[in-house]
Amino acid sequence: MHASDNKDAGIIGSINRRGLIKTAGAFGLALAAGSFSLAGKAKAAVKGGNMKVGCSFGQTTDSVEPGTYAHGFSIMLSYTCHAKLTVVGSDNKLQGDIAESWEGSDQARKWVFKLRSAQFHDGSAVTAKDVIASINHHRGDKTTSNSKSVVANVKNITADGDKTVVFDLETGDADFPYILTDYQLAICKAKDDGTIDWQNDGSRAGPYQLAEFEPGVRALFKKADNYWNPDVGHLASAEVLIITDATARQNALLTGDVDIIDRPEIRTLAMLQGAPGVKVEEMAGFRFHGFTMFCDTPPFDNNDVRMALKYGIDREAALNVALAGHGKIGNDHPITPAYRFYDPEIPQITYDPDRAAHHLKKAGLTSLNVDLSASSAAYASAVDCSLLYQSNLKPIGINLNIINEPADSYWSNVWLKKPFIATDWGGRPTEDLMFSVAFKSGAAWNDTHFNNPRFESLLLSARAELDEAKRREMYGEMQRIVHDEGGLIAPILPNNIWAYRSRVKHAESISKAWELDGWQFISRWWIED
Amino acid sequence: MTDVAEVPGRTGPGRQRAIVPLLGTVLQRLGLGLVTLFMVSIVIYLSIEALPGDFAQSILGRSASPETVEAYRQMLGFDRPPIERYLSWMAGAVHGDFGSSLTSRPGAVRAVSAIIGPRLYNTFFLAAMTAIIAVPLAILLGALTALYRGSFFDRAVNGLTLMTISVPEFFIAYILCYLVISKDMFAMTQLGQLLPSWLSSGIGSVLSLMPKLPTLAAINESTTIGERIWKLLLPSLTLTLVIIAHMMRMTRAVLINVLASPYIEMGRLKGLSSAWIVFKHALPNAWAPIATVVAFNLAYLIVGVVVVEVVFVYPGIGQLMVDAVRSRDMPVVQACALIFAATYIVLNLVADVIAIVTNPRLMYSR
Amino acid sequence: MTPAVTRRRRSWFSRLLKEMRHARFTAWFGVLVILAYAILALFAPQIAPYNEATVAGQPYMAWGGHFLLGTDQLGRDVLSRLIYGARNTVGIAVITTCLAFLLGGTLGIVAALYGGWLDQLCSRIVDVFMSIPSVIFALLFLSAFGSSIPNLIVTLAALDATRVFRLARAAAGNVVVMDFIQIARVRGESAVWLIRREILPNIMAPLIVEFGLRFCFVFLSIAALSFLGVGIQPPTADWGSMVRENAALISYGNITPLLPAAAIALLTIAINFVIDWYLYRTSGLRDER
Amino acid sequence: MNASKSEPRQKGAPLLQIAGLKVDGFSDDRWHPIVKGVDLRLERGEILGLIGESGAGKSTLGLVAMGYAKPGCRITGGSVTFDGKDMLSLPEEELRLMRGSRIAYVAQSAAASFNPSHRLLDQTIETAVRHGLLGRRLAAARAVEMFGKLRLPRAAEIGFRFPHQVSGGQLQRAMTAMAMECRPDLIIFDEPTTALDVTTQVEVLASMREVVREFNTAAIYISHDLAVVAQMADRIMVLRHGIAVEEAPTRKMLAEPETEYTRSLWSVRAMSQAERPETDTHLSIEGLSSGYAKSVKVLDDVSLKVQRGRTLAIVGESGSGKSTLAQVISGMVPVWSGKMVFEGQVLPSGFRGRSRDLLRKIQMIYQSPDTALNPRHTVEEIIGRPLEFYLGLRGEERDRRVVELLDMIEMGSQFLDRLPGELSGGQKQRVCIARALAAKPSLVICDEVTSALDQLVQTEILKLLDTLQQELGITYVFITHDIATVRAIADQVVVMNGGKLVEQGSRAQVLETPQQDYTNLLLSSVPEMDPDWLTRLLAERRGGAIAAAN
Repeated sequence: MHASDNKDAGIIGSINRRGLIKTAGAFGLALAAGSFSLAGKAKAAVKGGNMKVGCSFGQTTDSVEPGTYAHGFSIMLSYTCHAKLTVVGSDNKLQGDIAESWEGSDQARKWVFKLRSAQFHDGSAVTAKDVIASINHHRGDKTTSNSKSVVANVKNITADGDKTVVFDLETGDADFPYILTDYQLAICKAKDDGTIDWQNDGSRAGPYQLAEFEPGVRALFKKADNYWNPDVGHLASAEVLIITDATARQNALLTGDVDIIDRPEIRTLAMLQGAPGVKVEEMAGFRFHGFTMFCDTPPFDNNDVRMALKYGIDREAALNVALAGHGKIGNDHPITPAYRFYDPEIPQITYDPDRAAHHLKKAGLTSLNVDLSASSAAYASAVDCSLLYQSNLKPIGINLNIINEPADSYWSNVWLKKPFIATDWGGRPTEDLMFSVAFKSGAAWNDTHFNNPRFESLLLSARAELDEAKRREMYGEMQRIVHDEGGLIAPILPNNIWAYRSRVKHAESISKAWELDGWQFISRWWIED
Repeated sequence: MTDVAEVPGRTGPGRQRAIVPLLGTVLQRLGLGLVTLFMVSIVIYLSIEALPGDFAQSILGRSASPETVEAYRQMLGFDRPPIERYLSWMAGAVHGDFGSSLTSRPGAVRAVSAIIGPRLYNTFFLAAMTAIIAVPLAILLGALTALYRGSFFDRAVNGLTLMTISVPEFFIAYILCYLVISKDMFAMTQLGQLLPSWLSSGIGSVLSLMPKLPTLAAINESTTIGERIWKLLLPSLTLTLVIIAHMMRMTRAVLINVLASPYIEMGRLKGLSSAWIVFKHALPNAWAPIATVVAFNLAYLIVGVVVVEVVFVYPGIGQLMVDAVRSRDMPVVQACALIFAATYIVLNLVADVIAIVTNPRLMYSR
Repeated sequence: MTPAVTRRRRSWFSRLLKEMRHARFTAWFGVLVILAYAILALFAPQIAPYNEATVAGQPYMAWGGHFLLGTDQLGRDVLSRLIYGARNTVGIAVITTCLAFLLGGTLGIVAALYGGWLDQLCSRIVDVFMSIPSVIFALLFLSAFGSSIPNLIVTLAALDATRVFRLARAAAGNVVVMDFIQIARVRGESAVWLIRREILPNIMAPLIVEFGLRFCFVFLSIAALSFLGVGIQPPTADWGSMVRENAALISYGNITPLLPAAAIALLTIAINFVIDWYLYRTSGLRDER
Repeated sequence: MNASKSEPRQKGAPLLQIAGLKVDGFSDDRWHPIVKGVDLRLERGEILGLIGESGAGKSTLGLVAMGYAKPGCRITGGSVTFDGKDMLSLPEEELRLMRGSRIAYVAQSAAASFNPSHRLLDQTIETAVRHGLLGRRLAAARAVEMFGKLRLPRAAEIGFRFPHQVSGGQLQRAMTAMAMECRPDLIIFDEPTTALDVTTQVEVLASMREVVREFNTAAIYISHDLAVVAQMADRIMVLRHGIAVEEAPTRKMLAEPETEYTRSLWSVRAMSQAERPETDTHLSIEGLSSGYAKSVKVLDDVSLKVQRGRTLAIVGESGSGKSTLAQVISGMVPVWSGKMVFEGQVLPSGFRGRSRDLLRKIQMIYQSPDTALNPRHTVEEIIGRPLEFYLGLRGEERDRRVVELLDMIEMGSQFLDRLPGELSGGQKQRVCIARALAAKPSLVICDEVTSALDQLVQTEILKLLDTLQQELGITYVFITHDIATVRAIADQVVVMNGGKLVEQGSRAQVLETPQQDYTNLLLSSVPEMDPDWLTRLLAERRGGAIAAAN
């Protein structure tokens, strides 16, 4: 309902993997006291019960066809009632779902997945044919799926018997098994003609059945009896209400009408934390807020101008203005600390008017006038941040002229079309995807018009590299290149925040992708009265 | 004044003849209504076309590739020219078929009527519940304030209603929710501490007597009618506060006007009591303007409550339309717009009919 | 010079003063409040301690000290934003309402005066616009053209104009049948004269009542549109958006959001008091016993 | 005629006694005295006529007799005793129960005083039923009986009609029936026949008088028309500015009025002006038909001639088409067929086809000065506008002319800044006249210009018009329903009925030797200053009817 709700907040979300990020750092700063001490021992999940969820996402246009899954609600829907080939566990490690095991070969160009004996909700077995049909739904010229780009690298899929699927890729991709955790790549039961009846709950294979669904209003999940993994799915049922209004959501939590909500109002978070029986948790994510410049358009074609602008923003202040401190400072490259190959060694860019002025001078300028397009459609506080930026830049001699663009057409008419805009990225499942989608020369969404030969060659070699240390090094260099020369200013990295009543419990470690245990809280969390 | 049935010759002249002008008016207005509906559909169609982006773009979001969007467009039939699409929609609409939502998939058609049906019922339910509370209350308060105009009661009611109409409706809703949330700890909140302690403890003790009303009006097909009414208490209370001022003030103004008529003074000179004069002599002559303002507010209850729906998470038609506008789901937008327009037209027509029926001058020719 | 020239018309101001001498308390109260708002609006930059957009302190600072009414979610001074809010909100409301009355009022009177196809055409168009829910219409328009302040004003004015049209047409309809209109017509007067000099002064009372209400409803419309995300964009301070921005606080009994709401309510009540007084004076309507 | 009339009343306490009554009215932010100490005494069965101009306080006095002060009025002194009860100190509830039951009221405008939403019968029996005096069925029967006595047509059914479905005269009778329903001791008649046409007035007066006398009900009959009061009242009291100037039995009052003021009340009837010599034709109308909305024909084949500098009076009752004729001449209503020739040239139908100069030459003065003056314009603006518009006068020249015109209508320059609401009825009508004269017209149409005014004011206005005509040589077309006015001002007379021209001729011809039955009826219905006029007229008519039947 808010203009600020950018549809893509969820879409471009990302899946985290293996517990490479130190648990201490990853876990929220603001966990309510006590939640941890219990969480440590809370191995024995209580079975049964009904959880009521207030979800900020959801529209009447939502459908149950995975190709259209876009926002938080549909991600939750996907992980709750669809099975995938692979899944990221609450320990942040990749594990098999429908796939029992997998193996890459041929410089990561060929991947073989062995399926376990899982069942669809209607009781029939999951076979290679179903997997192929499910993935093929997102491929080809005619596909209307949003995941087309995710599986564009797949050249061919073949079945080797009922229980083995072989993927041939165009180019080697060491991350391919992680890609298959994507919420759109749901495995559903294929009909004889290779099409899939998305509406029929019998054709889904996830831990829960979708018992009732009114798009944009509510969904009722009931435990599926035949899900292969008995350790997943503690609740007997979960009722999800779409509550788009933040205040209403928070009121519902306060009155106990719901047990858990996502995205509480940041501005009143402290008060929510103080409310009896309510816990608030937050965790660093993959998303970043910032500004993008076209690197090939004057005056931004001069790297010194870009650097002057990078040193010209007070990041702490921006974090306070935009997120009331609920986030981290960014370092002008897209790889946030939550990524596997994040390089913590890159020097942090800070607000340094002298240095900015120095760069400006180096560019042969004493003052500069630039237009910045912003809208609350980019992110809620984009205009506030821009105003802060404007006041930060003034002493440097840069005059920022803020153009408040119409929210509704921001992503269609401003993004990718104007040279200097406020932007918001949700990140991508892997470093490779993030860089390929937004920084590869010629990529459709290269919104900084970035083109660096060294970067291009690193991108290709890192993708096919199976040795982790080497990959880390390559991705580190790429982060450095974007940091030093790119057109991205990413001053703030927002946290994912949620709140719940204390009867809700979860394991000590939870997934770092998006909020609420990677939106898999329904199948992983439980209720203890 | 009412019952003279036992007196012979009750069927005075003009009864039959009266039906003719009434019917004529109704038919004429219905005809104009159809023209209005047609024009509304064109306006809505053009507006949606004028909006940036289309359904494919909006549903696939920012990250969709251009080819995917194009493929989606083709699936929706957006390659056909707009006029053709409008005409084919119109052809269906004329036959009562409002088509299917653009969210339909092959094999999973979501008929517009099936989407709207239950939500329309919800909307009408809330509107009816509010109207049942608000309309009689507003007319009663209007009559009483007109009767005791200038009194403390009059001033208090006027001031309070003025305040309710000068506060945004979502804010009224929030305040009501706040009262529910803080009912057991009002005195501890900042607001409670700001007031003098006797007042806040007084309010607190009143609040604690109040039942714990649900702040969510989430309902589904399995909700029983009693539960539904219980859950809708806060929303309808909010809406009552929103609409009552307008109706009450209008009733009061009209009645004051009517009370200045010679036949009201005649009533006093005939030795009739004040209450009798107001309810028996003044009100019957005030029905026409009151009906108009009531119709206006009832229409508002059906077409204008999207904000209240959002706050109380009530699946009404207003939210559906806003969502449909956002996602450019044309068939749903069109159907909602036509329902809204038809509601408006019908309610106004009813108000006009009431104006005719309650006015013997129009009902009975000389 | 004849006496007629030396003894010119009483100026409206001296009339007002004369009126106010006999006015009751509520009218005085209303006039004072409106004057205070007008002064705040006109001299906001001089009066407000901070700029509306300046982040001057920490978020949610308590009342007192440097920030009389504390700070908001960004650390902006609430008092300053309330004062600037007077300027923005009242300014927008004045322009919107005037525009609506200019358009709707003129068309309404013309429709009543001439009737016929012109009346039919205008009435049908107004019907169409009135039968589309105004929130939806505003949402459509502002989505298409962006919710800049000029667009907001045009949209709200157009929507209000339909209501004003109806009222003006109905009120003028009662006046155009009067003998003095006939007399002016038969005298051969132009349409402009008829509208401006003959009809308008006689329908001022209902128009002014409506003006007061519409004026206040502009705030509410902006608040509702803010709720749907197409209201006045930050950092411009306006009361409607301020209520919306801080509304979540009310759930904790924090009274910050009550301040802009109270500002709106106070102005609404003040305006209505003055209008009641005006009606009482002009119609001689004895509303009191 | 009635024997009881001259008989001395039975001794004892009077039915109603008012002593030293003082009433204040609120206007212009102040309380003004309206009634300044009036004494009044009424015996059972007696009828008192209360006469005076508007603002004399007669209606207020009538209402105070019911213990009722109009909104905006307060009783400041004196006493009102009805049947031994002090009406000013009785609790409101007791007063309420007396009103309608023991003291009833008949209002001037029955059309406005009947609730349009309820049937006549329901309203007639309302008080009796609400006060619990009669059962509904009995009350209805009694009402029907009273309807019959008041000679309402189809008495059994008329009660089921709504007020708008019956004529003004019938409504006035129904209101009398309503007042009689509880058989009250006293009825207050407040100008009950003023709004009626003369021919209707005769009928209503006759039936009212009959019932009141039959039930021996006391009454206060309020009117500004002495001739009408004379038919009803045993005794007459003349009120002026809230003071009783004269009180006497009816015959004595008519025969030898004591005060000049009383005499002046019928001065308009005495006015008569010498006929002016014939001149050439100024305006001629030939075979004129016209009407409204293309289907309602109001004027049917009317032909007449108006002579320059003379006055043509067009006489008729409401609905005769006389006002439509005025509107056709002034161009507000289009001609269907026939033609008008004005100053030798064909007058275009509809004002839009006329030149500004032509519009200037024909001016019209309206019946109701209240609606003819824009309430938001000052006198200066009203009179000045034609000067600017037609004559192009500006600045000083215009201002001077406005003052001249004000002088002409005998009003001073202190009125320049006044709004119409601040003027009296007569002053408003003078301003209307000044506005018409400002255009320097050659023909002025006067549409019932005096009918909304008091007798004295009427006389003044007519005199003013007459003076102006002599000074400026203007032609008048004078539309009226009042024969006295015709007598006062006309040179030629045209009688209209039902859209047709009934009779036409010089004043003497038409008024003294009427040729047509209708003219005769009209003339005979004008009340005369003779207490026996009504009795005589009724007898004559009954005789005539019998003769006709034979």
